[in-house]
Amino acid sequence: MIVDRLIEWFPTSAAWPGITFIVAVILCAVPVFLFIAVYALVAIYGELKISSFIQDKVGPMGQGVGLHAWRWGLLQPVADALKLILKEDIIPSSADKKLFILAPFIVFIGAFIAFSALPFSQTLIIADMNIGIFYILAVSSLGVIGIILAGWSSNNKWSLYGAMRSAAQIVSYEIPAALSIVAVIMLTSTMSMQGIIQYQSGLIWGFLPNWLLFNNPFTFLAFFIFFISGVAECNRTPFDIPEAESELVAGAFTEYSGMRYAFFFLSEYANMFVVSGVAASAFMGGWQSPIPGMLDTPGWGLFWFMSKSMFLIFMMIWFRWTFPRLRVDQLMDVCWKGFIPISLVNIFGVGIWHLIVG
Amino acid sequence: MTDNLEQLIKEAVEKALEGDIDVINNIEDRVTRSKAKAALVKAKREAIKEKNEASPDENSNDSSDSKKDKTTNEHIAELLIQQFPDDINKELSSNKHIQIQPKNWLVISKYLRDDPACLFDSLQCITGVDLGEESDLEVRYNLHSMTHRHAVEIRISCPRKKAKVPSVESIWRIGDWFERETYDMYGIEFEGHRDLKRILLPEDWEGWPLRKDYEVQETYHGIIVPKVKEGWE
Amino acid sequence: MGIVKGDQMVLNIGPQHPSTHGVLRLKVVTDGEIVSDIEPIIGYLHRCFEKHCENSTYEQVIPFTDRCDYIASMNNNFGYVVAMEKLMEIKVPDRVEYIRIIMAELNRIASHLLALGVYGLDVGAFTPFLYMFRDRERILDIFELTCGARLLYNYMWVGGVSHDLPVGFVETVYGFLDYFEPKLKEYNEILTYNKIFIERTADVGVLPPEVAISYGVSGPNLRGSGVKWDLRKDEPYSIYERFDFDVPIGEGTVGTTGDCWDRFYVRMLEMTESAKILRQALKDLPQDGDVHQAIPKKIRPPKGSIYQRTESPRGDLAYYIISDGSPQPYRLKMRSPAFTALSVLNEISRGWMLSDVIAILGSLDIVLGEIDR
Amino acid sequence: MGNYLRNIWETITTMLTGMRVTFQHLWLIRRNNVTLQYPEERWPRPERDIGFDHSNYNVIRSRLHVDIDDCIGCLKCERACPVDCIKIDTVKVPNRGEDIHSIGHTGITANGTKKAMVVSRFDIDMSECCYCNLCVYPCPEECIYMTGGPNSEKHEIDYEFSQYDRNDLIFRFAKKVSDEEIESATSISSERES
Repeated sequence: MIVDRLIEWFPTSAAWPGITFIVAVILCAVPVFLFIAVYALVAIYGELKISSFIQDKVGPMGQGVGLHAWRWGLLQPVADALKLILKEDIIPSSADKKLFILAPFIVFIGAFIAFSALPFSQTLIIADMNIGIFYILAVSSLGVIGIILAGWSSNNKWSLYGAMRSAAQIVSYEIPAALSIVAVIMLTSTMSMQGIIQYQSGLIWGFLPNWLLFNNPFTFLAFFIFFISGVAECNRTPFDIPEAESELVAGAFTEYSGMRYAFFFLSEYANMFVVSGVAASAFMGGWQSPIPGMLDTPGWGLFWFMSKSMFLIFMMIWFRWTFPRLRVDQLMDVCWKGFIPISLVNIFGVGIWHLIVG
Repeated sequence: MTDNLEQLIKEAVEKALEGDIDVINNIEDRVTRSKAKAALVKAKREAIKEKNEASPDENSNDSSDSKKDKTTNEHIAELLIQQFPDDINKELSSNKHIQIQPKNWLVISKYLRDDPACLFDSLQCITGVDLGEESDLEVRYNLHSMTHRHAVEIRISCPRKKAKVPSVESIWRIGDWFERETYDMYGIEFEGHRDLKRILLPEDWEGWPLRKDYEVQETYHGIIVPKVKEGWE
Repeated sequence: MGIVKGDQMVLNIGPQHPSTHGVLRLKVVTDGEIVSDIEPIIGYLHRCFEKHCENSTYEQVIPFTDRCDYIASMNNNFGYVVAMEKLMEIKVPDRVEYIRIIMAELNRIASHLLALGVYGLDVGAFTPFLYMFRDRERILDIFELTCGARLLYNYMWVGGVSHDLPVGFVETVYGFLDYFEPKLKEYNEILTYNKIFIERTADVGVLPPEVAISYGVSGPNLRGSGVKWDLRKDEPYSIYERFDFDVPIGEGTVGTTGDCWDRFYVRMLEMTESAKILRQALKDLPQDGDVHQAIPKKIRPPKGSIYQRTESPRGDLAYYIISDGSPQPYRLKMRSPAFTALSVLNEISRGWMLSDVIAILGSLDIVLGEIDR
Repeated sequence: MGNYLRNIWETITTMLTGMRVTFQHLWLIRRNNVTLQYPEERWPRPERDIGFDHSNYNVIRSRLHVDIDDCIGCLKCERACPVDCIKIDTVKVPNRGEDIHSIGHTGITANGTKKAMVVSRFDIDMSECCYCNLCVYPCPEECIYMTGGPNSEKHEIDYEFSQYDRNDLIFRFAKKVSDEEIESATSISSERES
């Protein structure tokens, strides 16, 4: 939406035909980057506080003299970001320099360009493509290449282990995620994100909002499969084997420090938001307000979308501080023997249910 | 040498307890005589304490325990003497331990583990001892049986220069690490051990630390080995 | 999972590693994820404890025994002191015996709490570690109340204890026990019966009983394999025969007997047993009796040797003391239970994956201070 | 197939119980918060009955302190220390129990024993000390104790004595008097006598 409107405002001048298009893209990319940066700070603060509350601690608090961490530790994430930026950026001597430098950017790009299809509200969407959800799934698998590059180029056995594990994990968890999205598309018969959300308006059985979560028991199952394989894609517990603290120290990111590590950190949180955003809009009605009549202006739409995504991110943080970690082969069993068969049956089930209930 | 000294004192004290005191008086060496006297006083005090302490269970448990121990050690010693008459030297073994020649210790230990009467299936501890400046080294094995729940201590002494004792690693798996530690500290060669090398100290450390005549080496890979804490007078 | 021969890679789970419970280096020969051989290399924390003891008097040895197994230092003192009193035939007043039992059992709970918490950390669950440390702090406060120190106490001396109990000690310990018992149910809910935890630990690193006995393994690791052997019951020292408590052994409720889950669960049950002993000891703790009365002014034990075993939270902790009548020990050997537990690591973790090796190492609950002495 | 479904069901139920426990902690954070905001809230001194009886005093193993006026230089604490971190030098006093004002030496200790030695140097290296409290026990004058020891009214608990330089951790308790002065003080009085 924004890209088309921007192109209308800047007519393509004859001299440089593509210049307006590039200007328009830059004008969209910068706000998305700012949004990711601000959202990451909020998410890091949320993680610090929620994990501390779960563990009977109070987390970062900020009394005392000086910039400390202000009140309730609000400045703690800013302090972390500054620390990472100012820290010395070491490149191991035996590392493969070019790949080592390239890896964090590929991982970040994987998460960053997926934002362009996320429906923030009725009007606020960067590019409302008619293959929106397909595009997001395709692009988010780009991150794996970055992690493998990072693991291989830092020339250290531990990162190699981490890279191989994450390659196996993310690639195999793409399949159940895609299959559960297939179940959604079968119902909404459109792949554009706005179309999927429009399908979910209105009420079902009188009081329940017509989210895909409720209107079909099989899509209810598809939501959980999609969400949990999304957690696996962001390498979060209980699937955080690539950077398992107690075994591989920090997995593929062991050799990184300073700004590069900040990029990995940022892309992990960006990935989390992409997964929650897609899950919220595909299954929980995106910017639809739960009460169909009221509060569905674009402004409120943004509020609903953000609150649903933030709730799912809260769930991810909650998972992280409760569950132990799966072993690599158990992780593969869960995916290949658990999620994929169920999501296949699911697709079949959605069709039958739709046929009968209509 | 110190062992039979201790033997001498023990007999003297027992005789003195029965009444004829001059056995202690005619020990020539002044030091041993004073030690014998001290042991006598202790034994007397012990006897008095036993008498006036009415509570039977403490004491009987203690004495029966040592009685039981005595019988276990004695009992096992007799068993072993029937099987291997020339290897056990009876006179040195006391109620607390059995003294064995190192020659075919491997066969004896296999017997100790497999014989239904002993069934010592767990080797509790191997302790290396340096008996004195010039006297020989000694290896003490504490064995324990999980089924019979009884324990025995076996001592093997070997000359200081070429200290060789057959390794029991093939019989009790833990012998592997215990023997490596005893080798590390005392330099006792255990023949037949899989890979006898130091376990606690770095491989190329010279000297055997727990021997009484051990001098710390000056430097290790160029790093000065600090002997006494200087530097902050 | 048989042993797969491919091109092997030697991986150093090096002296600096988040889950080696101290300074231990594991030379692991792996093929991909599957481990075919492990050689533990120890000695990084060797402080020549035995040579040190030969140059210090019998009283001065006690602070060193603290520092061997720094997580259960009360039980280390207890082992040394029981051996010395048997060597010198000192009869200790009842009040001191009860104080020692209370301190040893409190220290056993604290040591097990650390072992289980860190084991949760090795398997990936971060929160139970912090819950268990929060409860362990309460025990450390009790120790600070009595002997002023929180980790290395030097509390039990030969013939008595260094400080008498403070006023209001019994109520504090009762308060702790009432606070602690419901917490065990919480640990079980969050970790023991968690399906992922069971998946990670059941049938992993199975230690058959005869291998355990041949490797001299003892304590919760041996009981996890189903062998009912507890020194407090089978060879009672001090006044353990006055308390009735049972000895939990692994029955393979989840996987086969002797796997990591059994060793974990045996420690969990042992904490309830220690709480039971504590309640009985607190009930009939004699009020009168001076704790310094039986402490000899000058410790000069008679010539002779003693091998005395006690039950430390990690297994059979034994002291072999040879004295030649002088105030300094002629030879003092400490048989450390974690030393034998580590030696069995190679046998039981062949063919398992890399993350299992970390889980098995955690379930053996080793402390490097005690292994390297 | 049954086993497969039971596995799934078990996973779900145990996951939910685990999450219930963590949510309870999240919800009741105000009640069971254990954090101590260190610089503002100090470690509470364990409430303990400071009896007058020597063995029942308040025991906090923090920093060693020596009342040098009561010290008679018997070197018992130096011998009792397992890590030899106490160094004492003494000089013989010509006549016992006499004050020598030039070097601030008091002849009689608090317990009334006459001093035969001037303690010219009494250093404890707190970076070496292993806080085992073995030196406090044999002292006849009870002049060496850990702050928080028997005379704890004089000292607040002091567990923040870290320094930037390791040599500052060597606490010198002897009077700040140079050796020559001590020599001259102890020798003059002996000449006067002879």
